[in-house]
Amino acid sequence: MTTALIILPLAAALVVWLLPLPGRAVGSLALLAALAEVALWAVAVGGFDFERGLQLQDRQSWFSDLGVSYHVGFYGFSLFLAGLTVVVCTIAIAYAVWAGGDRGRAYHGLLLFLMGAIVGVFTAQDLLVFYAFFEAMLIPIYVLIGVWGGPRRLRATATFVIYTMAGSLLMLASIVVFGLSQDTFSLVDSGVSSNDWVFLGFLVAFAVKAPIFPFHGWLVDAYRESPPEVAAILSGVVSKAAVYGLLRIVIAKFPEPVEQYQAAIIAFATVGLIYASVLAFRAPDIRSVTAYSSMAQMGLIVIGLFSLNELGISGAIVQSVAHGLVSAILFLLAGMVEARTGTSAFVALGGMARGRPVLATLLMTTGIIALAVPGSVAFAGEFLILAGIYGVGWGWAAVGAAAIVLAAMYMLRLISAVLHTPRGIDALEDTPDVRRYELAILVPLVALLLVLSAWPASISERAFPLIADGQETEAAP
Amino acid sequence: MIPTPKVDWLALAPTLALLGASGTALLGSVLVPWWMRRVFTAFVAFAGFITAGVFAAVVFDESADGRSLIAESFTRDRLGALAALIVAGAGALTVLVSWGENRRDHVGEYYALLAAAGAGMVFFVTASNLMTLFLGLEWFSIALYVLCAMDTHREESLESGLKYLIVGAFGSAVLLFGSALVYGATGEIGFSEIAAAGAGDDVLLLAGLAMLIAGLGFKASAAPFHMWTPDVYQGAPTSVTAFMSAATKVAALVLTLRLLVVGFPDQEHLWTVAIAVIAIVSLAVGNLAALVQRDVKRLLAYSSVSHAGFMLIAVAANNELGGRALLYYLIPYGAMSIGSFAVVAARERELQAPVTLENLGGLGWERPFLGAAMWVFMLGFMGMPLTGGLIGKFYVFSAAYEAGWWWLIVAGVIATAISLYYYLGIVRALYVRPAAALEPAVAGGSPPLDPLLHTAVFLSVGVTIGSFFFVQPLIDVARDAAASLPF
Amino acid sequence: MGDFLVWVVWFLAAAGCLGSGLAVVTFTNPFFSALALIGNLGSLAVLFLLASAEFLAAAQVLVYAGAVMVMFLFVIAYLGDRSKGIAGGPSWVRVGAVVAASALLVEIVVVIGMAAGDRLSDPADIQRSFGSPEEIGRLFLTDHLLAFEITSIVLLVAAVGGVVLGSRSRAEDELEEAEAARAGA
Amino acid sequence: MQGPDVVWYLVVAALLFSIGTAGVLLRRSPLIVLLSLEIMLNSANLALISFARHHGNHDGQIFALAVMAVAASEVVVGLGLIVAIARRRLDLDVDRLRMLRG
Amino acid sequence: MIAGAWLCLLAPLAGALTITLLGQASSRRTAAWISTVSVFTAFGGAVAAFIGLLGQGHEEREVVTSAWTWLATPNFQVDLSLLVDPLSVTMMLIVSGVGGLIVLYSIGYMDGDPEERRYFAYMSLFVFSMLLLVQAGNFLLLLAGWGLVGLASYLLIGFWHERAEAVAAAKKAFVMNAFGDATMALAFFVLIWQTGTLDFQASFEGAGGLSQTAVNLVALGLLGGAVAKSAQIPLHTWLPDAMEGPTPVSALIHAATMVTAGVYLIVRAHPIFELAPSISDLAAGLGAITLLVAGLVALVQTDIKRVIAYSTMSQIGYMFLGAGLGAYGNSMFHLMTHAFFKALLFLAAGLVIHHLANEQDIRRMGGLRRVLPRTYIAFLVGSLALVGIPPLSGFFSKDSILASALASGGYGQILFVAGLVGTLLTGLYTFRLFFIVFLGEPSPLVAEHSSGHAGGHGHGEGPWTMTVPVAALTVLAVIGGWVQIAGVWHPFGEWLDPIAVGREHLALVEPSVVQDYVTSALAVGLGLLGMLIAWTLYGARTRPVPRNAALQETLEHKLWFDELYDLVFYRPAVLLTRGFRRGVEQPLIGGSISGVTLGTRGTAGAVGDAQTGYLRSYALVIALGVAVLVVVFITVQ
Repeated sequence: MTTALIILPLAAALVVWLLPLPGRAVGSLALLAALAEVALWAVAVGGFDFERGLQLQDRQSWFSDLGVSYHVGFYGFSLFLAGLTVVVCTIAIAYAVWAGGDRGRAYHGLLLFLMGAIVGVFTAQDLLVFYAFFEAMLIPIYVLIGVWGGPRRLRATATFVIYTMAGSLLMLASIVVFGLSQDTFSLVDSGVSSNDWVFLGFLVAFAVKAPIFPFHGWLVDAYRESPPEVAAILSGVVSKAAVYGLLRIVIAKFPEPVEQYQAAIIAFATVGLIYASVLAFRAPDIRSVTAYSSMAQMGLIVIGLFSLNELGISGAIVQSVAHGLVSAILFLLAGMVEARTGTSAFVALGGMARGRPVLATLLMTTGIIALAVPGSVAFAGEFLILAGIYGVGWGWAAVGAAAIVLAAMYMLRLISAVLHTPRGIDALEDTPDVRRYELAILVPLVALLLVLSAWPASISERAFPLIADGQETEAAP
Repeated sequence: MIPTPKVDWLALAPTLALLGASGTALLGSVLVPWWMRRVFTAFVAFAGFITAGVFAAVVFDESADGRSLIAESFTRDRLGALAALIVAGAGALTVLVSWGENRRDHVGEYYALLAAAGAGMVFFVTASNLMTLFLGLEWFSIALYVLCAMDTHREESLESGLKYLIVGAFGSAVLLFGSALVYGATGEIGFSEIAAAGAGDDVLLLAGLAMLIAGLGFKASAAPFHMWTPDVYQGAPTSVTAFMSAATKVAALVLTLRLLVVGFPDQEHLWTVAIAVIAIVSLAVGNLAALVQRDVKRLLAYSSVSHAGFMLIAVAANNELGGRALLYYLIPYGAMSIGSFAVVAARERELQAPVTLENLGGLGWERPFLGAAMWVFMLGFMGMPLTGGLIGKFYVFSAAYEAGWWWLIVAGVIATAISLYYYLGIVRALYVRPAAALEPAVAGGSPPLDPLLHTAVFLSVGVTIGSFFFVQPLIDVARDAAASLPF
Repeated sequence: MGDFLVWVVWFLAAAGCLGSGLAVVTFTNPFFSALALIGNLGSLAVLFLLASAEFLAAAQVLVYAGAVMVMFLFVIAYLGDRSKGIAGGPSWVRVGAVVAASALLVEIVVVIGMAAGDRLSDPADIQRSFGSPEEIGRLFLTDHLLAFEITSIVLLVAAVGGVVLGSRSRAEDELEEAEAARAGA
Repeated sequence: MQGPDVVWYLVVAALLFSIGTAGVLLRRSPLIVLLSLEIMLNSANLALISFARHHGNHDGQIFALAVMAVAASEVVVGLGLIVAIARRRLDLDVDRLRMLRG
Repeated sequence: MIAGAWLCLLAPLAGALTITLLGQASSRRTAAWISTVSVFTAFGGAVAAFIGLLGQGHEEREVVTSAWTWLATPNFQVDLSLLVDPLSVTMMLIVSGVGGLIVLYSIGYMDGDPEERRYFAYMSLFVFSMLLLVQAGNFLLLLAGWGLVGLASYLLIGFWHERAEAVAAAKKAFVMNAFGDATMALAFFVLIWQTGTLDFQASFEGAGGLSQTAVNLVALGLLGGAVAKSAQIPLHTWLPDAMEGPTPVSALIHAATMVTAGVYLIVRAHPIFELAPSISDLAAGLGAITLLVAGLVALVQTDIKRVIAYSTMSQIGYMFLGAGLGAYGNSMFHLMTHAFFKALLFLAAGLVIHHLANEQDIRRMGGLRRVLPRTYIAFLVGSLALVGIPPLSGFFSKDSILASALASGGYGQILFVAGLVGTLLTGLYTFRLFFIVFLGEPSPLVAEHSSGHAGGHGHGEGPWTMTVPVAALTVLAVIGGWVQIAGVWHPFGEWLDPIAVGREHLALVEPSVVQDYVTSALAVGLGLLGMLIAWTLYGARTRPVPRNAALQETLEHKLWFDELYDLVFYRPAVLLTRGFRRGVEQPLIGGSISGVTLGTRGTAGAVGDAQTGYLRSYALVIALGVAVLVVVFITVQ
């Protein structure tokens, strides 16, 4: 089952690459495959017992002398992350069909490949498998940005890939050391370690991926130069690989170092949260704001994870899904705005609400969920996170709560700058509203956000039990 | 009547097959009419490599217990057989790549020398005394000197040949003097006899060992003995470069491992550190210099220096896992090397000009297959998943960890991070740069499709990717091979 | 007495050997260098002889001084006078060359010196037949059969290489024709 | 017949080796570089032979004989190359051969 | 009863969603009616709940109904549950009733606006959110409603989004409220970790066992939210600016319902506030300060809506005062009557503004009495009720709060004095406004709008959709106070009894009848005095308005709060941003990348240069390498 979830998009990618289909058919085929993946995921959810730990496992020895095996399976929380992946990637493919760039076969194939790789990351139960998928994500991203990206894409891709690879190579070193010292690379079979260096290797990799201050140097350029749908996947889904890694590896396998470094990690995440929020407040365009807000949100999620109690961790999972959807929508909307006006810079935009009610409604809805208006799923996530971190120290919670105010400030600024205030030079009178197909792309995501807002418990109460027996984190009160 | 020693013909079969092929090709270059000379000699060489490979496989299968033969002239064991197999594979692919070169002069001699070089390497990896080591080394080296300089109408080719020859001969001389010192210290030339002589920390032996390491490091293009590599790789005919980059490295590294492990177990504390340092220097120099290259062959040459560094980490580990790592690493590495040079060769023939990052532009879109293949090779060099490069690095790091060399892991990590830049630079050139600025191929359009070269590339891709998925069988083989050495 | 004579001969040979070696390196004209090398090889043959390597001494004279050097001289004559001084290239190469050469010398001498009192002090007893053609020949057909065969292969490969490199190729012809045409135009 | 012991031979070999090294490193004419390489190989031969005498086994002598053949082979290829270069009317100067660098 | 509660909650949401989803498919009028009907349906639901609750005994008037689990982790759970009790039903009635009237009024008021649909969708959304707030069965859901009303408020303040001021005001309102949300959230965290639940009853019970510090923290956090939402000092500056929104919005959100949510919160969470007397006193004190300051500032405002807005702040100050002192029933009473007369005032002002084509500056008004006679009466009733002249509603409710203050010991008596001074100010600023706008000769502007357009196109006093709600509210403003007459009958207090006074163990403020009468006399007297002064200065104009430049400026700048916040928060934030960007992001984060790149490239260049192309140098490097290796080997051994 799990293997099928991974293989389906990869196989579809191969088919798309190899079959010489015309452009339209390629898009439809890719979309069809993606939808099938969503359906498959739904089937997986149907067969999942949220009361138990690892399920839907597939295990096959890969090479035995070092104890490496192909081992995939789902925990409750990873099922949600995978769901986020398939949904966002499907929507991204739909967007790509709409945007209709050149070299569709390559493009759609890469998107499908990326989808499969990300699902792989969220299911990996063996360190080397995890690493393989973790790195495999980079391959399509590099080309997607490098070939179809914006004018400064070369620098953006180089920075992005080298940054993240540097992090993940350290992780490879850590994996080697951890796996050899444990005599197995299986995440299920291995015990815990208290080696600080190994721990830090993993931590840095995920800190880059998330990113956490100060490892975010790649962030803005990558998000700004990507095609919108790639930016959506990148910020919405790929960054969640860090969540999975932190939860499944760092927290589960390094209880001692985690405890030791907990304050420091939370401090960095908090600094990042405030830092990114403040920068987002003055960022010059939609994408930069969304980029920095992503960073802020990831900081928050990391705070939640390292609260090390069930409140914070559940919150982090909820927030991961919420942020994934929100930032995906925001980037796609940015793309649509760019497609209409040629820019996402605030100085050239404004007044888009007048006469464009659909665009306005969508952006407004997403924006206010992004700023975690109470009652929204993002709020539910943030609330749990901050409630969790409160248990660690009230000061962290207070700073986090302050970040909520900052989030309100930068998101409202974004909304107003695009929709409100006098019309910008590039927002022409006859710039069209969101059309039917675009609506079909965005509405599922927005609807999902609203549904989750009505029922965030659907995720939060199913994110546990987290890790296999004996490795659960401490319980809340 | 002198009692001639009993010869184990099976052990020599791979070498003899290639020698036979070489001889046949040589005869063919004289006797066969010119119009079918190319077909004949190429086929003979190809068949020779394949036969050698088959024999090597048989030897591998039948040599669970290694033993040295003819007064420790050479060894029949799985290590040598596996290395021979890899060399034979590389050679066969090289023949496929060479076909489309449309060499008009000395085509028969070309294939004969190629087979001869292959034979030399296949023998070299089994060598087990200093004399056969030196002879085997010279055997394939001399053939390679000639191959490098064979395009006598190109100055680069001549320059590369002369540089290779002189620097190579210098390196051999050093190696030879080192051999003499080791012989002087122990009175023996067989590897295991040297170890058995128990010379301990005799300075003669140590000085000799240092010179031997330098000489072999030269062949493996390890820094600081690597400086010929970029020049020679760049100037030599591309198919020869492909062969050198894959096969020579296999031969040199495997023999380095054999020599050090079998011959100098007592000096382990010295040579492991030395090899480790050389590995690090290679990683640093290779990767850094590659960053600023524009010529793709030269870039790949530096990359091969850095990979020599990686594989030397496995040697430095001096444990069974290291042997496994080295032997595993060589398989995808050989495929990636040959494959990437094959792609360069294809582009070169298309453009009739040296391939630079600039005129690689747009290859990925114009020739989707070659572009995708090159992409795979670059991913492999980077150690990205879906290629054996990842597993190779993984094993190398594992070996280093088991040896306690955590700083070698760190060095490897940093080096890989740097290497990303130029490997991705190639990918970027393939796909990102517009082909607009491109000079079109010579009048008459692109040359006809070269099915053999494409086959070679396809096989290389297959090995590169396959070695990722089917690690277990390969690692079993590598383990069996490494088990031949007395770790 | 016999010993003294051996010492004298040895010293003469060694001096000749080193002197001619220096001459090879310092002469500007390759022709004279080659001649000096013949002297060098000859005096080496004497040293070989003194070290109980009769067959090798003979081979040295025959193969080297005879065959190889003739080829050398032939080529030099073919190429004409192409004297090149020692100088040239970046100065650090020259400085480095001297440093490296003397460093190696010092090191090897030191190594020998350190070993001298130890392993190298006690030469083995040898029979009279040591180094005789019979002994060498027997070894070449038994223990070192493979080396012998390989030697021949190496020579064969080199011969082929020499032929390939030494002969003109069609590509070269075309290149020259093109150059000539360009010069003519 | 007692002559100088092995150490003396070795010192000569060492001197020859460094002379050869210096020649390779200093001379620009490929011909003289080749000659210098011959000196280096011969110095190794001298060492081998003297060690063979010292240890009383023939391996060194056989080795030296093989080296002679190899040296001859190198010369053949080297001379062939030099001829090829000369045929192209290129300057016979190793310092001029630096199209490939960087 | 339960069905009524759910109907009440969901009808407006359904209305909002319907309007949104129909989009262009519905006409603008249809949208307006959908919204109106949905809110009145909600009112119907509220009435049903009310009747249902009446049918129960006092002790059983607390019904919790859950739909599903909203947020949960294995050991913590929050349900989507509604609490139906007298307090929430009271609020439901007020919200949906007054809301319905105001939405109905909007039909006329917003007629012709191109984005009417959006307006009505927002209005329905607001009513839904407000109902969620008051019906919520636990703190988290209350916070959800709390945030959503803030959102709706943001959307409606910024409804005319082409106006930069409106957008800025909307953002300001939202951000200040977000601050309040944050402090409330912090209070909830304490509750979660100390009591393990956010359900009202359970957490109140759990709060009993907490340390004083913890309880104080919780109360303080809640108070932060209340202060922000109810525009009490120091988080009050958003409310006057919020008058940028359409007038019905001001009536509904910024007078009748949302801004009083703070009072509701204190009353709802009164067990916690009772456990934290110092925080309760703080609330009362803030209320007193606010009522004075707002009254003073209102004296100099020239925007008709801003005057009323300050008066709202001031009146909510009374409610805070009462709630802080423990007079919960009286505060709720005032909350209700205030909803009536303040909505009335706003809507009447809306009629004026509507008539004058969106002119809001009272200096350009005057003599509207003759032009808008019915509006005049409505406004007069509202003003009198505001000042607290018997027998209008404000009289009963405000005096009950003041009487409670008088009965609350020394601290209460100080606040009592403040409240009395406030009464004087109320009379003064209310009738200043009234006299300027309605009495005297018609100003040029008024004359222009009255002559040219009389009976023209729906100006005048407006269509029936506008006048009917005003009339209804006029009646309510008159009779709304009669449900509770000190010393005579107390049906309102008894209705709220189980919530407000039913806990024996808590000491509650219960003024004596004498105190009630003394208070009434004083308050009415002072109110009349204020009106008299206003008459002197603005009505009869027998005396010039006294001027004090410094005071005037201070008041006009609203005591410099905006400037202070600008200086303390906004500017440092901007500086911080710039500092981060120029001091960290560019030099360190970006710089480290370029630095590493340049450094690597430089080294790489050097390595490349070492590859000179000189063959001899290659051999040299080998020779040196060998030399080094040999030395190392023989020295290290």
